[in-house]
Amino acid sequence: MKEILSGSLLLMGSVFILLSAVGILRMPDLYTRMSATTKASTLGIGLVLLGTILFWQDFGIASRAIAIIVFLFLTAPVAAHVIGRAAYLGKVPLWEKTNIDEFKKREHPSDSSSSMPE
Amino acid sequence: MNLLLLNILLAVAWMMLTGEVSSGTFTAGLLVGYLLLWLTRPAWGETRYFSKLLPVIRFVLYFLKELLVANLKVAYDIVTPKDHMVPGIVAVPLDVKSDIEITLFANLVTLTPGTLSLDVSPDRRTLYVHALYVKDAGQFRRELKNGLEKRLIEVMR
Amino acid sequence: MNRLIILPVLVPLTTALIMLLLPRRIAVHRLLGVLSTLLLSVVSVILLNSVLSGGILSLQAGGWAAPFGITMVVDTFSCIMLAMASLIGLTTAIYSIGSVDEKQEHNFYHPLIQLLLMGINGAFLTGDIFNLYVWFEVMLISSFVLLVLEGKPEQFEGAIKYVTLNLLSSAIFLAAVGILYGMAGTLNMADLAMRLPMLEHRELLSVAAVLFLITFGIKAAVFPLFFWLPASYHTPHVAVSAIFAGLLTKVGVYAIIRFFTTIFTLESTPFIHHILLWVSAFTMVTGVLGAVAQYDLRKLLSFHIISQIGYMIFAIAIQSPLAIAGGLLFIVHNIAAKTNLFYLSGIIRLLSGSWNLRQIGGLYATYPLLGLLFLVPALALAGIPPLSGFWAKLTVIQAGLEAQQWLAVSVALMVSILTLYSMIKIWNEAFLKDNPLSGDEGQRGREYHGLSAGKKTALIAPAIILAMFTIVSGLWFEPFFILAKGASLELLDAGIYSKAVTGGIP
Amino acid sequence: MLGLIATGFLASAIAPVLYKRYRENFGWIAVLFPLYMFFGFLSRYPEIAAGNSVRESLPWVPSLGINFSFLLDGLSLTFALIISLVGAAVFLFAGAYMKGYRDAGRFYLYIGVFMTSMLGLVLADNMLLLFVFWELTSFSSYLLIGFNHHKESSRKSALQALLVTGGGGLALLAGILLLGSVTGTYEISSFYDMNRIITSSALYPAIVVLLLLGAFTKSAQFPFHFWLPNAMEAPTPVSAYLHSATMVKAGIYLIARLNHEIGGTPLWQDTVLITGAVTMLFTATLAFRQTDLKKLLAYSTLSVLGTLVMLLGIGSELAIKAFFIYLIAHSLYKGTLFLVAGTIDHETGTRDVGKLAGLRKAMPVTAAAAALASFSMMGVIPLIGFIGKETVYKAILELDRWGLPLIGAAVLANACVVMVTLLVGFRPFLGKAKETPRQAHEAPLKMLLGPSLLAVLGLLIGLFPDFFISAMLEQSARNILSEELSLKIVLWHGFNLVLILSFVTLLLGGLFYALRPVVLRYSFFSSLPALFKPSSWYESALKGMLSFAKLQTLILQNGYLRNYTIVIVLAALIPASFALYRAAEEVSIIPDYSITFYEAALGLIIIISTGLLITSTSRLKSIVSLGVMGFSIGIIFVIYGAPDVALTTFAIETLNVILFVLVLQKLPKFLKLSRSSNRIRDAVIASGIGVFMTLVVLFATSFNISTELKEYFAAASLPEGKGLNVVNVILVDFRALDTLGEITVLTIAAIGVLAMLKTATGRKAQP
Amino acid sequence: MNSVILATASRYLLTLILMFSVFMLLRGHNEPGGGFVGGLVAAAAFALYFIANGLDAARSILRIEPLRAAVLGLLLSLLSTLPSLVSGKPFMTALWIDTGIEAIGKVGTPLLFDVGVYFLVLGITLTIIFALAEEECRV
Amino acid sequence: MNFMEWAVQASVIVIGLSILIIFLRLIVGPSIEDRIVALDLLSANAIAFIAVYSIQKNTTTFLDVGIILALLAFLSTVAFAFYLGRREKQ
Amino acid sequence: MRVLLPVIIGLLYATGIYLILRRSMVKVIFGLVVLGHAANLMIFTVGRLTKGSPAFVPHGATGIAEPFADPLPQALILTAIVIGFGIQAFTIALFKKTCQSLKTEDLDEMRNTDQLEKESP
Ligand code: NA
Ligand code: NA
Repeated sequence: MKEILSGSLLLMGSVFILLSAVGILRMPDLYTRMSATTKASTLGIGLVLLGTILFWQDFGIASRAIAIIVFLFLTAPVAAHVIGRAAYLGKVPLWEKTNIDEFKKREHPSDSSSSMPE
Repeated sequence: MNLLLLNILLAVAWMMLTGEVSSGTFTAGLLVGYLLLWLTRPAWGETRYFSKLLPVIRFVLYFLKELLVANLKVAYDIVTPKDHMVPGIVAVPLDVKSDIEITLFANLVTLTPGTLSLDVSPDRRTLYVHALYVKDAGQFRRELKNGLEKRLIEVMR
Repeated sequence: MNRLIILPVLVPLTTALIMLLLPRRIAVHRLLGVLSTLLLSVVSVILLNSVLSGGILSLQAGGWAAPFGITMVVDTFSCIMLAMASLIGLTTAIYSIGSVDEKQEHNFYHPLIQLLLMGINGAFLTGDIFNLYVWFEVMLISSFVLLVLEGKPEQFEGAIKYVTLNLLSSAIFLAAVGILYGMAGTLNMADLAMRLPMLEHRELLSVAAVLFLITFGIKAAVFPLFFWLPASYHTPHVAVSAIFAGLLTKVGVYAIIRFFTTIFTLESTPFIHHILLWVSAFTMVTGVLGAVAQYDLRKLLSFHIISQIGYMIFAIAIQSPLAIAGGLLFIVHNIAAKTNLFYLSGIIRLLSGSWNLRQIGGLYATYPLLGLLFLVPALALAGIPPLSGFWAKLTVIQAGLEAQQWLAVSVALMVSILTLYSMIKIWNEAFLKDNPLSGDEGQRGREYHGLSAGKKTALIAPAIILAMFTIVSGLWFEPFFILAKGASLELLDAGIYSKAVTGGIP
Repeated sequence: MLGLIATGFLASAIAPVLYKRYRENFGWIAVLFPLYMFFGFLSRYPEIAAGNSVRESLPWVPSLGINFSFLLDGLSLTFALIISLVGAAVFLFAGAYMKGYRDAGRFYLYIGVFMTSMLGLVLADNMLLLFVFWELTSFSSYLLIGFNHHKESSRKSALQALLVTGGGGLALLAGILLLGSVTGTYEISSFYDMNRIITSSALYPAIVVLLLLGAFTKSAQFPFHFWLPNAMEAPTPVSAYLHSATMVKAGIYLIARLNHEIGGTPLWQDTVLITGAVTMLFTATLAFRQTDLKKLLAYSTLSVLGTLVMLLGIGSELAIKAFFIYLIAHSLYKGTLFLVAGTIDHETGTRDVGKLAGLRKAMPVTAAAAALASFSMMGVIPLIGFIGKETVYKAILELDRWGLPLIGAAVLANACVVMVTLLVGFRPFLGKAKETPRQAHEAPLKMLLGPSLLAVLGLLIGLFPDFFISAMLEQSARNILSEELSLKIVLWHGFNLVLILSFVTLLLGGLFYALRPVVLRYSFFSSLPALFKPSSWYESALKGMLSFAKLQTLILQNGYLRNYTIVIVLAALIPASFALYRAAEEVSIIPDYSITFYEAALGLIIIISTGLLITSTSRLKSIVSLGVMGFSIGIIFVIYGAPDVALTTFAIETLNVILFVLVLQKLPKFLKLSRSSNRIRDAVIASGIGVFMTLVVLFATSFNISTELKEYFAAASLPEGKGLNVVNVILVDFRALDTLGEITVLTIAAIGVLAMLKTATGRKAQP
Repeated sequence: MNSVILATASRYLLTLILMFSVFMLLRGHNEPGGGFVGGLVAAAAFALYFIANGLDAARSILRIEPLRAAVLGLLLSLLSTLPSLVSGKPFMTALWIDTGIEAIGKVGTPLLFDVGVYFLVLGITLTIIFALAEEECRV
Repeated sequence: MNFMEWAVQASVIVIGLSILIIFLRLIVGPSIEDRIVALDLLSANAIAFIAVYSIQKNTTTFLDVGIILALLAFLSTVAFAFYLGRREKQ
Repeated sequence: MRVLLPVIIGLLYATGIYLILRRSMVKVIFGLVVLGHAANLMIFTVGRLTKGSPAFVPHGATGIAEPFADPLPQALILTAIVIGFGIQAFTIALFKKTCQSLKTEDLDEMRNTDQLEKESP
């Protein structure tokens, strides 16, 4: 039973990870990629680690795995935020189908965003 | 917060008493301490240390549910053609005030799939959020404020 | 007694640490620099004494038996090197007081010199090939920093080449250590010496040998690996140039001798010794020709370092007891003479305001004693008897003749006349010819006169000490020869080192 | 004798100090020094003349066979007496002559060292000790020739002399070492009965050639003669001392000294004979072109040196006798004439024979000394020069082989010498006085005493040869030939062929003197092509060496870092590949191609990121690629059970990113700088390294390794090192010394960064 | 970097990471980790704080000149070898004391050595980062 | 092969595949931010891989590497963002 | 992997060498970094590989049972990595200062210190 649960968690996590990978490949622009993938992989890794905890059933392991999860959940959004912000300020282009941009009004009242690939 | 400190001290004391220094005895100590503090709560005057427990648990559960649901939604999008996405950047006015509240809110927004906190305005009144489905900016704002922000404020204050 | 072995490493490290804890007390730095090197000198003499009376000493760091921990070993050879390093350290510490400006001293000049000495001493002491790598790096990084301490553009330019090529050498070193460990499963030199003859894969061993040779060859600045040296040695502060010139390349030579007598032997890697012979000839010639072509005083001297290294390599290539003894004598002589010439070049610079021989002149007329002081190391380098260089040359050439290496001996002799030529070039230009600049211009840059008496003494005293060494070791050569011969026999006896390290287990 | 030598050096060392004190009168003090030596040696005369010799020996470097061994026998006593006697004359003369010279104190230092070394040279009984003194004479003479060092010509000539004699010296050293290896000793007196051993050794030709090279350069034999006339840049006392009486005779002394031990073979005798003869004639003819008093004397000296060498080459009893007499005669008259030339120069301000005449009235004593010496030099009876020349002719005529051409050459050469004598010894004094830069006066006593003494001595010996030199001759000849001789020296041999030849010589000399202006005008010497002038050989050799040096340095030290890198990489790759190629036979690799999916993925990522890194045109992209590479390598460490290494790798990769990010802003953008041909070349070299390293790793891992250390660490880690993490236990305990060094490196690096960034920079002050 | 989110997060992360670094240091003898990695992690914490809040804030948090910390660390490592010298054992021979407390276990000079390494690595990494950052900001 | 082994095997492959896909994004970019995001994601995936690998190899020591990796990946992302932010200012 | 790892090592060496042969200083630094990786990986590989079994003494045991990874090469690499890091940090700062000081990062323009002086003073 333990094995089944643990194995399933591993598989589920892997699938989420794969999904985020596919997402980062398929999404049309940087922002959608970030929106779509950061969390997916966070969740995926969380599940895999839960599976690991279940497999070992050792307090030391569990605490370390939980530490990773907590840490990931703490840092992943911050990382996404700093990159997203830098990208936006660095004029990484939005997908052409982007509906609305209320940020631009503050940052660039007049000009339109132009691409600036590094 | 003083009670939290006391709680930790109690946990350490528990650890000493049991003579076993490990994370297990420490956690046990924490629980025992919490229980003891709760039992002796009149001694501590007016505190919300005990009334917070439930809302925190509720909030975490709510968030995990959101996380899973949104993840599935995005996952669905990833594996199907992308044309039905309507991304946009929305300015969300903030009711949260302190640094920690703003940070928590922004991070939770980001953690929720489909949305990404891009920046906080210098006056700290607006959060710019990129989202995958913004058919209507007003509705998006309302959903965010009534859902996540309201619950967060509930927990924090 | 063997507990003293660690002191040559610990003393400079501790000194440097104290200096670093008192970053603004420059006077303390200066004092400590001299005291530390004095102490080192005493220690090395004590060690030499006990090695001469009691044989090779070893210290198992951490108390772990030989192949498992790191062994520090002193034999006569390493004692000699330690003593020379201490001597140069001491004179440089004194010389620095007179020449290095306070800005550099605040930029950790004195601790860096101590740390450089620590690396050098560590390299001389260790009996472990990976530990040798570590000490090499300590030495290297200190030298990197010292090289650019003044922040002049030419120092950066020189440093780029120095750093890149030396890092390349470190990469090769690591690869060689890896191969050797991968083959023998040990890092201890004595253990390696015992295990390698039992290995089946002799040829693969020579791959490692070649790589070690290249690594140490780069450090020793032999042909065709020397480029970093003339590109950089003339750029740092002259006190730094001096200690580099005296010691750094010799550490490379030390390592070559150590490796190719103790670990790899002539019989095990015959073609390496052929390579060495050719390398030595080309090193001698290209170095001295490079020197001849220069007009920058320090560049000229830098190229000379290379040429002189050629003689040492020649000695190693022949590898008879006499040759190795000659090589050791050459190292000892060269360390003192070469460092001294750099010291003197610094004084010349302070007197004339230039490094360029075309713009210097007339020094002999005004400073005859400086002239005579210059002649001592210069003539020693040219091998004029009865100075130290003559004996070194004599011994090496005699060994060459005994080995019937006619061609290489002819090259060595020819190079020695070119050496004389280039030394006379300096003498002619800087001392004999009239000062090309007259009047106010002639007084340009005469910083020397602005110095306090104490600083002047600090500048001259090291030159006198080293000149005395050159003269005394020439006139009273017998003990030096006996010492070198003893060291050489010790090096060439395969068993004696291993026995001392592993405690007699064959 | 060691004490004498040491005293000499000490006395020289204090000379400059004393000079400062006494200045004007120092000459009188200085002369005591050679005189003390002279009388010291003279006191040994009876002992030596009686056929004894004195040997002293003190160990110096016994392990190398070098000792302070000195031998006083006839030969060395003769030389020692000449050296100290002429030295006395010169020292006294210099006292007046050097007045007004800057730094005359140093002059006494140099010449004192020189004299002492010269004495050491002739007294040494150890070949290497002799060499030590030999080099010291070379170097002190360098200082003396270049004494007027503010003149470029002076510096040049001094250097030339030093290089030529120094080069010869090195040959000599090699010769000595070879000789030592054959005989097993360097003590000259131990060679005494080793002639058979030496001459039959395989190394004998080399020994002869090397030793003679040393001797010939020192004694200015053809084709090394050119340095001597150039050395006339020296102050005249130096020329008188070094270039006529003493140093140039060191080579001749060496040949004479070793004649018995090494000689007797055609190789030795013929080489010496021919070189001497060629020098004698060739250099004599060169005198035609000279107008400078000292140069004229120099060429005649060369000719005499040639004659002396030739006599040693002939090697008969008579030749040795001639050698000996001629040696003494020459020292006396040439010393005189040089000093006379110096006096004239000093008093009139010129040395050009064309500008000098009629000085006899102003300088009567000088004229008389000059005349006496000149007669001796021309070989006029009853001076010693006459006996010398007679004996020389006699010795040549005695020869079976080559007698005729040699006598012709000798007569011609001597005629030239006669011409020189007329030019130097007579012409300036005779005729009507000419205007000279300075008004001529008789020289002071200090300047007159020396030359007069030497000139008179020439006369006295000529009149009473038996009394003065016979005993010495006997002993010297014994030292040279190792035979008992009893050759009486007499002034008058009666009318015979030799006397006729003497007359012919004089007549020819007069004729040359008369024809000189004409010969000069049509002289082919003046247009001698450079190809035939040994001095131009020297010049072009020097120039060639310099331009080669420059070219070589430009090519090797070309300043391109990547060229240096390529050379070093190839220097490593080529021999190492050779070794690897030979190693290929002894290893058998069984490739294990099994691979898991994630390993393949990891490999792919690393491979692609190297590609990205190489092709990247953006710095940030490169850093990202580098990061990927580092993280992937970290994962490899995880896979193969090295978590600590992995941790460290990740940590350092991250810090690297931070560092790069911090400096990147200041670095310019990437430019495509290399040409594509360079890129291809570099790619080929890099691939070579790559393939090499791959093979090395494959080879090195193809056999079993000793696991002794591994097992020891695993077993000892907990009980002895008190830790479960073996790697950590190694780092902080088993090999803590490595870690100590490692953290020192870190400290230094931090100091370095701090120090470097604290210093202000800028290109403004670059010269 | 001018971001409330990062600045706030960095404050919490600083303590968290520092705690973790001490953890790495202390159990390095038995589990992966050790003074070196611990020091690097601690340095990373301060580097993060510097990026989020600026150089001055980071310096004031650190309180000690980083190079001094490094030197003191090196000194500590060196001092840990002192007992071996004093007790007459070969240089760097480890000495251990059993504390009797299970979680701490035995304490010995190698641990002290590792603690020195920790401070040294922390110090030098920050020295380098701060020096570079200072230069960066000056221009 | 039991279910657990199978699940671990499958997870390794799936995670490996994800890593390759993300790496593809890193290669194509196009913006540097894309690459940084990809790098961040790669290290996160590496954590998952390490967790699974430690199950596969039955060792617990690797999990510590995961913690460090999480921490450091975050730090380098922030550093990159720091650089990008400064780039904008100039 | 027995074959792949040597190939990767070779590739890293090749990349490192290729990069330090560039004219751009920044690329040279990258080359040095890659060479460092190559050397570390090489020592690791040549010290023989063992998959998935780090050298940790299990709790309760006194030694480690085979197979386990050789800890010595790991310790060596750790030392080498740390040293490499220190030197690299210094080198990065040095290259930056050089760039600032000489106003170029083209190594071909850094040839002054090697040049012979001009003939005229
Ligand atoms: Na040996
Ligand atoms: Na560790």
